Amino acid sequence: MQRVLVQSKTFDVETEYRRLVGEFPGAAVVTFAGYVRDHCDNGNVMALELEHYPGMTESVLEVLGQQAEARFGLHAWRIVHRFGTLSRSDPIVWVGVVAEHRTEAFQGCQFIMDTLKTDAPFWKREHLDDGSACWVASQCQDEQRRAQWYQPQEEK
Amino acid sequence: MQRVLVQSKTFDVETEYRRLVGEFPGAAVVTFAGYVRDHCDNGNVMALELEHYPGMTESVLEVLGQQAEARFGLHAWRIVHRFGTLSRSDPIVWVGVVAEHRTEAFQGCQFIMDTLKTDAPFWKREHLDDGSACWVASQCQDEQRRAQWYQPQEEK
Amino acid sequence: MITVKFFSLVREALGVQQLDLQLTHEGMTVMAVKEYLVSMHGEHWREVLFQPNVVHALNHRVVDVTTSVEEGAELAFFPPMTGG
Amino acid sequence: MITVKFFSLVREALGVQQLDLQLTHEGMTVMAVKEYLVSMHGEHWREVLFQPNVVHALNHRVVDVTTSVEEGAELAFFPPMTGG
Repeated sequence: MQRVLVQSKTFDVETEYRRLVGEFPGAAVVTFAGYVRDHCDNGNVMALELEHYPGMTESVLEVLGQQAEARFGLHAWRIVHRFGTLSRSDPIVWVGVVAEHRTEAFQGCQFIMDTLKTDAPFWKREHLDDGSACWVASQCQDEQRRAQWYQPQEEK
Repeated sequence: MQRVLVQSKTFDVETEYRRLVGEFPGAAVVTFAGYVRDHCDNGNVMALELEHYPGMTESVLEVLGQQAEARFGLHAWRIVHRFGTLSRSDPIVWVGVVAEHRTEAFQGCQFIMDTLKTDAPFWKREHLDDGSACWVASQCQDEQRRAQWYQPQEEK
Repeated sequence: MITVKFFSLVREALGVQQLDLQLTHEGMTVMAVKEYLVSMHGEHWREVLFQPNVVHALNHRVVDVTTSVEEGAELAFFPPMTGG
Repeated sequence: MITVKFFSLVREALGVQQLDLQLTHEGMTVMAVKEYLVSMHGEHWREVLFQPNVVHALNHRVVDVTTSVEEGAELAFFPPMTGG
Protein backbone atom coordinates (compact mmCIF):
# COMPACT_ATOMS: atom_id res chain seq x y z
CA MET A 1 0.00 0.00 0.00
CA GLN A 2 1.12 3.54 -0.75
CA ARG A 3 2.61 5.10 2.35
CA VAL A 4 2.43 8.71 1.22
CA LEU A 5 -0.85 10.38 0.28
CA VAL A 6 -0.95 13.98 -0.94
CA GLN A 7 -4.49 14.95 -1.79
CA SER A 8 -6.92 17.85 -1.94
CA LYS A 9 -9.90 15.94 -0.57
CA THR A 10 -10.27 15.52 3.16
CA PHE A 11 -9.31 12.30 4.91
CA ASP A 12 -10.48 10.30 7.84
CA VAL A 13 -8.01 9.86 10.70
CA GLU A 14 -9.63 6.61 11.80
CA THR A 15 -9.40 5.06 8.33
CA GLU A 16 -5.74 6.06 8.08
CA TYR A 17 -5.10 4.46 11.46
CA ARG A 18 -6.61 1.17 10.31
CA ARG A 19 -4.51 1.26 7.16
CA LEU A 20 -1.39 1.84 9.21
CA VAL A 21 -1.75 -0.88 11.82
CA GLY A 22 -3.60 -3.49 9.79
CA GLU A 23 -4.88 -6.64 11.42
CA PHE A 24 -1.81 -7.34 13.57
CA PRO A 25 -0.56 -4.10 15.07
CA GLY A 26 3.03 -3.81 16.22
CA ALA A 27 3.79 -3.15 19.84
CA ALA A 28 3.88 0.66 19.82
CA VAL A 29 1.92 3.06 17.61
CA VAL A 30 2.27 6.85 17.71
CA THR A 31 0.20 9.19 15.56
CA PHE A 32 0.17 12.92 14.99
CA ALA A 33 -2.73 14.87 13.50
CA GLY A 34 -2.65 18.57 12.71
CA TYR A 35 -5.90 20.52 12.21
CA VAL A 36 -6.70 23.98 10.87
CA ARG A 37 -6.67 26.50 13.73
CA ASP A 38 -9.57 28.94 14.13
CA HIS A 39 -7.23 31.79 15.06
CA CYS A 40 -3.75 33.14 14.40
CA ASP A 41 -1.70 36.17 15.44
CA ASN A 42 -3.54 38.35 12.93
CA GLY A 43 -7.14 37.40 13.71
CA ASN A 44 -9.77 34.72 13.16
CA VAL A 45 -9.00 32.18 10.47
CA MET A 46 -11.87 31.32 8.12
CA ALA A 47 -9.94 29.09 5.74
CA LEU A 48 -6.45 27.80 5.10
CA GLU A 49 -5.04 27.62 1.60
CA LEU A 50 -2.21 25.16 1.02
CA GLU A 51 -0.12 25.51 -2.11
CA HIS A 52 2.19 22.62 -2.91
CA TYR A 53 4.74 21.49 -5.47
CA PRO A 54 3.24 18.35 -7.08
CA GLY A 55 5.80 15.60 -7.54
CA MET A 56 8.42 17.07 -5.24
CA THR A 57 6.04 16.88 -2.28
CA GLU A 58 5.46 13.15 -2.67
CA SER A 59 9.13 12.45 -3.24
CA VAL A 60 10.28 14.44 -0.18
CA LEU A 61 7.68 12.79 2.09
CA GLU A 62 8.70 9.34 0.85
CA VAL A 63 12.36 10.09 1.64
CA LEU A 64 11.53 11.42 5.12
CA GLY A 65 9.48 8.32 5.88
CA GLN A 66 12.29 6.06 4.71
CA GLN A 67 14.83 7.98 6.78
CA ALA A 68 12.64 7.60 9.86
CA GLU A 69 12.17 3.89 9.13
CA ALA A 70 15.93 3.29 8.88
CA ARG A 71 16.90 5.49 11.79
CA PHE A 72 14.30 4.34 14.34
CA GLY A 73 13.62 0.82 13.07
CA LEU A 74 9.98 1.52 12.25
CA HIS A 75 7.84 -1.47 11.25
CA ALA A 76 5.44 0.75 9.34
CA TRP A 77 4.71 4.41 8.69
CA ARG A 78 2.19 6.49 6.82
CA ILE A 79 1.98 10.17 5.89
CA VAL A 80 -1.14 11.95 4.64
CA HIS A 81 -1.06 15.66 3.73
CA ARG A 82 -3.70 17.82 2.14
CA PHE A 83 -3.38 20.71 -0.27
CA GLY A 84 -5.96 23.20 -1.60
CA THR A 85 -8.48 25.14 0.46
CA LEU A 86 -9.27 23.80 3.92
CA SER A 87 -11.88 24.87 6.47
CA ARG A 88 -11.52 25.38 10.20
CA SER A 89 -11.04 22.10 12.08
CA ASP A 90 -10.20 20.20 8.89
CA PRO A 91 -7.31 17.76 9.24
CA ILE A 92 -4.21 19.03 7.40
CA VAL A 93 -1.65 16.35 8.07
CA TRP A 94 -1.57 12.91 9.65
CA VAL A 95 1.54 10.88 10.44
CA GLY A 96 1.42 7.43 12.00
CA VAL A 97 4.29 5.09 12.83
CA VAL A 98 4.63 1.58 14.27
CA ALA A 99 7.70 0.44 16.21
CA GLU A 100 8.76 -2.25 18.65
CA HIS A 101 9.10 0.17 21.56
CA ARG A 102 7.43 3.41 22.52
CA THR A 103 10.55 5.60 22.45
CA GLU A 104 11.35 4.73 18.84
CA ALA A 105 7.72 5.28 17.90
CA PHE A 106 7.62 8.74 19.49
CA GLN A 107 10.96 9.69 17.94
CA GLY A 108 10.04 8.40 14.49
CA CYS A 109 6.77 10.32 14.41
CA GLN A 110 8.32 13.50 15.74
CA PHE A 111 11.25 13.26 13.32
CA ILE A 112 8.86 13.06 10.37
CA MET A 113 6.81 16.01 11.61
CA ASP A 114 9.84 18.18 12.41
CA THR A 115 11.49 17.58 9.04
CA LEU A 116 8.25 17.71 7.03
CA LYS A 117 7.58 21.24 8.35
CA THR A 118 10.72 22.63 6.72
CA ASP A 119 11.48 20.16 3.91
CA ALA A 120 8.17 19.36 2.23
CA PRO A 121 7.18 21.99 -0.36
CA PHE A 122 3.93 23.29 1.08
CA TRP A 123 3.07 26.94 1.65
CA LYS A 124 0.21 28.02 3.88
CA ARG A 125 -1.93 31.09 3.39
CA GLU A 126 -4.48 32.05 6.03
CA HIS A 127 -7.75 33.70 5.04
CA LEU A 128 -9.12 35.84 7.88
CA ASP A 129 -12.67 36.89 8.71
CA ASP A 130 -11.90 40.50 7.71
CA GLY A 131 -11.37 39.35 4.12
CA SER A 132 -7.57 39.61 4.19
CA ALA A 133 -5.20 36.75 3.45
CA CYS A 134 -1.52 36.34 4.20
CA TRP A 135 1.19 33.79 3.72
CA VAL A 136 2.32 32.08 6.90
CA ALA A 137 5.96 32.97 7.60
CA SER A 138 8.38 30.15 8.25
CA GLN A 139 9.46 30.01 11.87
CA CYS A 140 12.98 30.06 13.13
CA GLN A 141 12.11 27.46 15.79
CA ASP A 142 10.98 25.04 13.09
CA GLU A 143 14.45 25.24 11.57
CA GLN A 144 15.98 24.67 14.99
CA ARG A 145 13.81 21.61 15.68
CA ARG A 146 14.79 20.16 12.34
CA ALA A 147 18.47 20.86 13.02
CA GLN A 148 18.33 18.99 16.34
CA TRP A 149 17.77 15.72 14.46
CA TYR A 150 20.96 16.20 12.50
CA GLN A 151 23.34 17.08 15.32
CA PRO A 152 25.79 14.19 15.76
CA GLN A 153 25.91 14.57 19.56
CA GLU A 154 22.13 14.53 19.89
CA GLU A 155 20.70 11.49 21.64
CA LYS A 156 17.04 12.38 21.95
CA MET B 1 -16.47 13.04 30.29
CA GLN B 2 -14.22 10.76 32.32
CA ARG B 3 -10.65 11.13 31.14
CA VAL B 4 -9.31 7.94 32.72
CA LEU B 5 -10.70 4.51 31.88
CA VAL B 6 -9.34 1.38 33.56
CA GLN B 7 -11.24 -1.64 32.34
CA SER B 8 -10.97 -5.36 31.67
CA LYS B 9 -12.91 -5.32 28.42
CA THR B 10 -11.18 -4.38 25.22
CA PHE B 11 -11.49 -0.92 23.73
CA ASP B 12 -11.57 0.62 20.32
CA VAL B 13 -8.78 3.05 19.44
CA GLU B 14 -10.94 4.88 16.90
CA THR B 15 -13.77 5.43 19.38
CA GLU B 16 -11.33 6.74 21.96
CA TYR B 17 -9.90 9.13 19.37
CA ARG B 18 -13.35 10.54 18.62
CA ARG B 19 -14.01 11.01 22.34
CA LEU B 20 -10.72 12.86 22.72
CA VAL B 21 -10.97 15.35 19.87
CA GLY B 22 -14.74 15.84 19.79
CA GLU B 23 -16.34 17.90 17.06
CA PHE B 24 -13.78 20.73 17.07
CA PRO B 25 -10.29 19.29 17.37
CA GLY B 26 -7.45 21.42 18.66
CA ALA B 27 -4.50 22.15 16.46
CA ALA B 28 -2.23 19.24 17.37
CA VAL B 29 -3.20 15.72 18.46
CA VAL B 30 -0.72 13.00 19.45
CA THR B 31 -1.75 9.49 20.40
CA PHE B 32 0.07 6.43 21.66
CA ALA B 33 -1.28 2.89 21.54
CA GLY B 34 0.48 -0.12 23.04
CA TYR B 35 -0.45 -3.64 21.92
CA VAL B 36 0.34 -7.11 23.25
CA ARG B 37 3.53 -8.42 21.62
CA ASP B 38 3.60 -11.91 20.15
CA HIS B 39 7.12 -12.55 21.44
CA CYS B 40 9.44 -11.69 24.32
CA ASP B 41 12.97 -12.60 25.40
CA ASN B 42 11.75 -15.95 26.74
CA GLY B 43 9.66 -17.15 23.79
CA ASN B 44 6.33 -16.74 22.09
CA VAL B 45 3.67 -14.93 24.05
CA MET B 46 0.19 -16.48 23.99
CA ALA B 47 -1.48 -14.13 26.47
CA LEU B 48 -0.69 -11.23 28.73
CA GLU B 49 -2.08 -11.04 32.25
CA LEU B 50 -2.31 -7.61 33.80
CA GLU B 51 -2.81 -7.36 37.54
CA HIS B 52 -3.71 -3.94 38.89
CA TYR B 53 -4.50 -2.14 42.13
CA PRO B 54 -8.11 -0.94 41.79
CA GLY B 55 -8.60 2.59 43.04
CA MET B 56 -4.92 3.51 43.15
CA THR B 57 -4.60 2.94 39.40
CA GLU B 58 -7.36 5.41 38.52
CA SER B 59 -6.08 7.99 40.98
CA VAL B 60 -2.45 7.79 39.73
CA LEU B 61 -3.51 8.07 36.07
CA GLU B 62 -5.71 11.07 36.85
CA VAL B 63 -2.80 12.81 38.59
CA LEU B 64 -0.41 12.07 35.70
CA GLY B 65 -2.91 13.45 33.19
CA GLN B 66 -3.39 16.60 35.27
CA GLN B 67 0.37 17.06 35.60
CA ALA B 68 0.77 16.77 31.82
CA GLU B 69 -2.11 19.20 31.28
CA ALA B 70 -0.56 21.84 33.57
CA ARG B 71 3.01 21.34 32.38
CA PHE B 72 2.42 21.27 28.61
CA GLY B 73 -0.78 23.33 28.42
CA LEU B 74 -2.86 20.47 27.05
CA HIS B 75 -6.38 21.30 25.87
CA ALA B 76 -7.54 17.75 26.42
CA TRP B 77 -6.17 14.33 27.30
CA ARG B 78 -7.44 10.81 27.73
CA ILE B 79 -5.94 7.60 29.15
CA VAL B 80 -7.37 4.10 28.67
CA HIS B 81 -5.66 1.07 30.25
CA ARG B 82 -6.80 -2.52 30.41
CA PHE B 83 -6.34 -5.13 33.11
CA GLY B 84 -7.08 -8.88 33.17
CA THR B 85 -6.11 -11.41 30.53
CA LEU B 86 -5.29 -10.03 27.08
CA SER B 87 -4.60 -11.85 23.82
CA ARG B 88 -1.89 -11.18 21.24
CA SER B 89 -2.45 -7.93 19.35
CA ASP B 90 -4.98 -6.67 21.88
CA PRO B 91 -4.62 -3.00 22.78
CA ILE B 92 -3.25 -2.57 26.32
CA VAL B 93 -3.01 1.16 26.71
CA TRP B 94 -4.07 4.23 24.77
CA VAL B 95 -3.07 7.81 25.54
CA GLY B 96 -4.25 10.78 23.48
CA VAL B 97 -3.54 14.47 24.02
CA VAL B 98 -4.57 17.73 22.31
CA ALA B 99 -2.40 20.85 22.38
CA GLU B 100 -1.95 24.14 20.54
CA HIS B 101 1.38 23.10 19.01
CA ARG B 102 2.94 19.82 18.02
CA THR B 103 5.91 19.93 20.41
CA GLU B 104 3.69 20.26 23.48
CA ALA B 105 1.45 17.49 22.17
CA PHE B 106 4.39 15.10 21.66
CA GLN B 107 5.86 15.97 25.05
CA GLY B 108 2.55 15.66 26.87
CA CYS B 109 1.83 12.22 25.43
CA GLN B 110 5.36 10.96 26.04
CA PHE B 111 5.38 12.33 29.59
CA ILE B 112 2.19 10.41 30.41
CA MET B 113 3.55 7.18 28.89
CA ASP B 114 6.97 7.47 30.56
CA THR B 115 5.52 8.14 34.01
CA LEU B 116 2.63 5.69 33.68
CA LYS B 117 5.12 2.85 33.07
CA THR B 118 6.70 3.24 36.51
CA ASP B 119 4.00 4.97 38.57
CA ALA B 120 0.70 3.28 37.71
CA PRO B 121 0.18 0.06 39.71
CA PHE B 122 0.01 -2.55 36.97
CA TRP B 123 2.02 -5.75 36.83
CA LYS B 124 2.40 -7.77 33.66
CA ARG B 125 2.73 -11.53 33.47
CA GLU B 126 3.47 -13.16 30.14
CA HIS B 127 2.05 -16.60 29.33
CA LEU B 128 4.22 -18.43 26.81
CA ASP B 129 3.38 -21.13 24.30
CA ASP B 130 5.33 -23.72 26.34
CA GLY B 131 2.81 -23.30 29.18
CA SER B 132 5.10 -21.27 31.40
CA ALA B 133 4.31 -17.82 32.74
CA CYS B 134 6.54 -15.18 34.24
CA TRP B 135 6.25 -11.70 35.64
CA VAL B 136 7.74 -9.01 33.48
CA ALA B 137 10.69 -7.40 35.28
CA SER B 138 10.76 -3.65 35.60
CA GLN B 139 13.39 -2.08 33.41
CA CYS B 140 16.12 0.24 34.51
CA GLN B 141 15.68 2.34 31.37
CA ASP B 142 12.03 2.97 32.24
CA GLU B 143 13.16 4.52 35.53
CA GLN B 144 15.69 6.63 33.65
CA ARG B 145 13.10 7.89 31.17
CA ARG B 146 10.81 8.85 34.00
CA ALA B 147 13.65 10.61 35.81
CA GLN B 148 14.42 12.75 32.74
CA TRP B 149 11.08 14.52 33.12
CA TYR B 150 11.95 15.61 36.65
CA GLN B 151 15.45 16.97 36.05
CA PRO B 152 15.34 20.75 36.47
CA GLN B 153 17.91 21.37 33.72
CA GLU B 154 16.02 19.24 31.22
CA GLU B 155 14.54 21.18 28.32
CA LYS B 156 13.26 18.41 26.13
CA MET C 1 -7.60 -1.20 62.23
CA ILE C 2 -5.93 -0.80 58.85
CA THR C 3 -6.25 -2.75 55.61
CA VAL C 4 -3.07 -4.26 54.18
CA LYS C 5 -2.95 -5.34 50.53
CA PHE C 6 -0.35 -7.30 48.57
CA PHE C 7 0.06 -7.46 44.80
CA SER C 8 1.86 -9.44 42.14
CA LEU C 9 5.04 -11.24 43.27
CA VAL C 10 4.62 -10.04 46.86
CA ARG C 11 1.09 -11.44 46.97
CA GLU C 12 2.27 -14.74 45.49
CA ALA C 13 5.29 -15.03 47.79
CA LEU C 14 3.18 -14.47 50.92
CA GLY C 15 0.11 -16.36 49.71
CA VAL C 16 -2.08 -13.53 51.00
CA GLN C 17 -4.00 -10.92 49.06
CA GLN C 18 -5.34 -8.77 51.86
CA LEU C 19 -5.58 -8.69 55.64
CA ASP C 20 -6.84 -6.43 58.40
CA LEU C 21 -4.39 -5.34 61.06
CA GLN C 22 -4.89 -3.74 64.47
CA LEU C 23 -2.27 -1.04 64.98
CA THR C 24 -0.37 -1.56 68.26
CA HIS C 25 0.22 2.12 68.98
CA GLU C 26 -0.40 5.58 67.56
CA GLY C 27 2.01 6.99 65.01
CA MET C 28 3.22 3.57 63.81
CA THR C 29 5.41 3.99 60.74
CA VAL C 30 5.31 1.81 57.62
CA MET C 31 8.57 0.26 58.86
CA ALA C 32 6.99 -0.56 62.22
CA VAL C 33 4.02 -2.18 60.47
CA LYS C 34 6.43 -4.30 58.40
CA GLU C 35 8.27 -5.44 61.53
CA TYR C 36 4.96 -6.18 63.18
CA LEU C 37 3.81 -8.27 60.21
CA VAL C 38 7.10 -10.23 60.31
CA SER C 39 6.70 -10.79 64.06
CA MET C 40 3.22 -12.22 63.45
CA HIS C 41 3.92 -14.32 60.33
CA GLY C 42 7.54 -15.40 60.62
CA GLU C 43 10.87 -14.77 58.94
CA HIS C 44 9.70 -15.69 55.43
CA TRP C 45 7.74 -12.47 55.49
CA ARG C 46 10.93 -10.53 56.25
CA GLU C 47 12.58 -11.90 53.09
CA VAL C 48 9.63 -10.70 51.03
CA LEU C 49 8.65 -7.40 52.67
CA PHE C 50 12.22 -6.20 53.16
CA GLN C 51 13.38 -6.81 49.60
CA PRO C 52 15.02 -3.55 48.56
CA ASN C 53 12.71 -2.93 45.58
CA VAL C 54 9.39 -3.40 47.43
CA VAL C 55 7.11 -0.39 46.92
CA HIS C 56 4.89 0.90 49.77
CA ALA C 57 1.65 2.71 49.02
CA LEU C 58 -0.39 4.40 51.72
CA ASN C 59 -3.93 5.37 50.72
CA HIS C 60 -3.01 4.98 47.03
CA ARG C 61 0.15 7.08 47.19
CA VAL C 62 3.71 5.77 47.13
CA VAL C 63 5.44 6.56 50.43
CA ASP C 64 8.70 5.71 52.16
CA VAL C 65 8.98 3.58 55.29
CA THR C 66 9.21 6.53 57.68
CA THR C 67 5.63 7.61 56.93
CA SER C 68 3.11 7.28 59.76
CA VAL C 69 0.12 5.01 59.23
CA GLU C 70 -3.15 6.41 60.52
CA GLU C 71 -6.12 4.43 61.80
CA GLY C 72 -8.37 3.35 58.89
CA ALA C 73 -5.57 3.59 56.33
CA GLU C 74 -5.02 1.29 53.38
CA LEU C 75 -1.41 0.13 53.13
CA ALA C 76 -0.12 -1.87 50.13
CA PHE C 77 3.11 -3.70 49.30
CA PHE C 78 4.13 -4.61 45.77
CA PRO C 79 7.06 -4.97 43.36
CA PRO C 80 8.05 -2.23 40.88
CA MET C 81 5.21 -1.45 38.49
CA THR C 82 5.25 -2.58 34.87
CA GLY C 83 2.28 -0.95 33.21
CA GLY C 84 1.86 0.56 29.79
CA MET D 1 15.46 23.41 -22.70
CA ILE D 2 14.59 23.33 -19.00
CA THR D 3 11.36 23.95 -17.09
CA VAL D 4 11.39 26.67 -14.44
CA LYS D 5 8.65 26.77 -11.79
CA PHE D 6 7.79 29.39 -9.19
CA PHE D 7 5.70 28.90 -6.07
CA SER D 8 3.94 30.91 -3.38
CA LEU D 9 5.32 34.43 -2.78
CA VAL D 10 7.91 34.05 -5.55
CA ARG D 11 5.20 33.09 -8.04
CA GLU D 12 3.04 36.02 -6.91
CA ALA D 13 5.89 38.55 -6.99
CA LEU D 14 6.90 37.54 -10.53
CA GLY D 15 3.40 36.94 -11.83
CA VAL D 16 4.60 33.75 -13.49
CA GLN D 17 3.92 30.16 -12.53
CA GLN D 18 6.09 28.31 -15.01
CA LEU D 19 8.26 28.96 -18.06
CA ASP D 20 10.52 27.09 -20.43
CA LEU D 21 14.09 28.26 -20.82
CA GLN D 22 16.77 27.52 -23.39
CA LEU D 23 20.12 27.05 -21.64
CA THR D 24 22.79 29.31 -23.21
CA HIS D 25 25.71 26.94 -22.59
CA GLU D 26 26.54 23.58 -21.05
CA GLY D 27 27.19 23.37 -17.31
CA MET D 28 25.17 26.45 -16.45
CA THR D 29 24.77 26.72 -12.68
CA VAL D 30 21.61 27.66 -10.81
CA MET D 31 23.24 31.05 -10.20
CA ALA D 32 23.86 31.52 -13.92
CA VAL D 33 20.24 30.63 -14.68
CA LYS D 34 19.09 33.23 -12.15
CA GLU D 35 21.29 35.90 -13.75
CA TYR D 36 20.01 34.90 -17.15
CA LEU D 37 16.39 35.21 -15.99
CA VAL D 38 17.10 38.67 -14.57
CA SER D 39 18.76 39.73 -17.83
CA MET D 40 15.65 38.64 -19.73
CA HIS D 41 12.96 39.99 -17.39
CA GLY D 42 14.48 43.02 -15.67
CA GLU D 43 15.74 44.10 -12.28
CA HIS D 44 12.47 43.35 -10.48
CA TRP D 45 13.30 39.70 -10.96
CA ARG D 46 16.65 40.25 -9.22
CA GLU D 47 14.90 41.56 -6.12
CA VAL D 48 12.76 38.45 -5.98
CA LEU D 49 15.12 35.66 -7.09
CA PHE D 50 18.08 36.92 -5.07
CA GLN D 51 16.25 37.31 -1.77
CA PRO D 52 18.47 35.49 0.73
CA ASN D 53 15.80 33.00 1.83
CA VAL D 54 14.80 31.83 -1.66
CA VAL D 55 15.00 28.03 -1.94
CA HIS D 56 16.23 26.36 -5.17
CA ALA D 57 15.04 22.87 -6.09
CA LEU D 58 16.50 20.97 -9.01
CA ASN D 59 14.55 17.92 -10.11
CA HIS D 60 12.64 17.92 -6.80
CA ARG D 61 15.72 18.20 -4.59
CA VAL D 62 16.86 21.29 -2.74
CA VAL D 63 20.25 22.43 -4.07
CA ASP D 64 22.57 25.41 -3.70
CA VAL D 65 23.31 27.94 -6.44
CA THR D 66 26.59 26.30 -7.51
CA THR D 67 24.79 23.19 -8.78
CA SER D 68 24.88 22.60 -12.54
CA VAL D 69 21.59 22.48 -14.40
CA GLU D 70 21.37 19.73 -17.02
CA GLU D 71 19.33 19.82 -20.19
CA GLY D 72 15.74 18.69 -19.52
CA ALA D 73 15.90 19.57 -15.82
CA GLU D 74 13.10 21.03 -13.73
CA LEU D 75 14.26 24.00 -11.66
CA ALA D 76 12.05 25.65 -9.03
CA PHE D 77 12.25 28.78 -6.89
CA PHE D 78 10.17 29.31 -3.78
CA PRO D 79 10.18 30.77 -0.24
CA PRO D 80 10.87 28.66 2.87
CA MET D 81 8.34 25.85 3.22
CA THR D 82 5.54 25.96 5.81
CA GLY D 83 3.87 22.58 5.70
CA GLY D 84 2.49 20.38 8.45
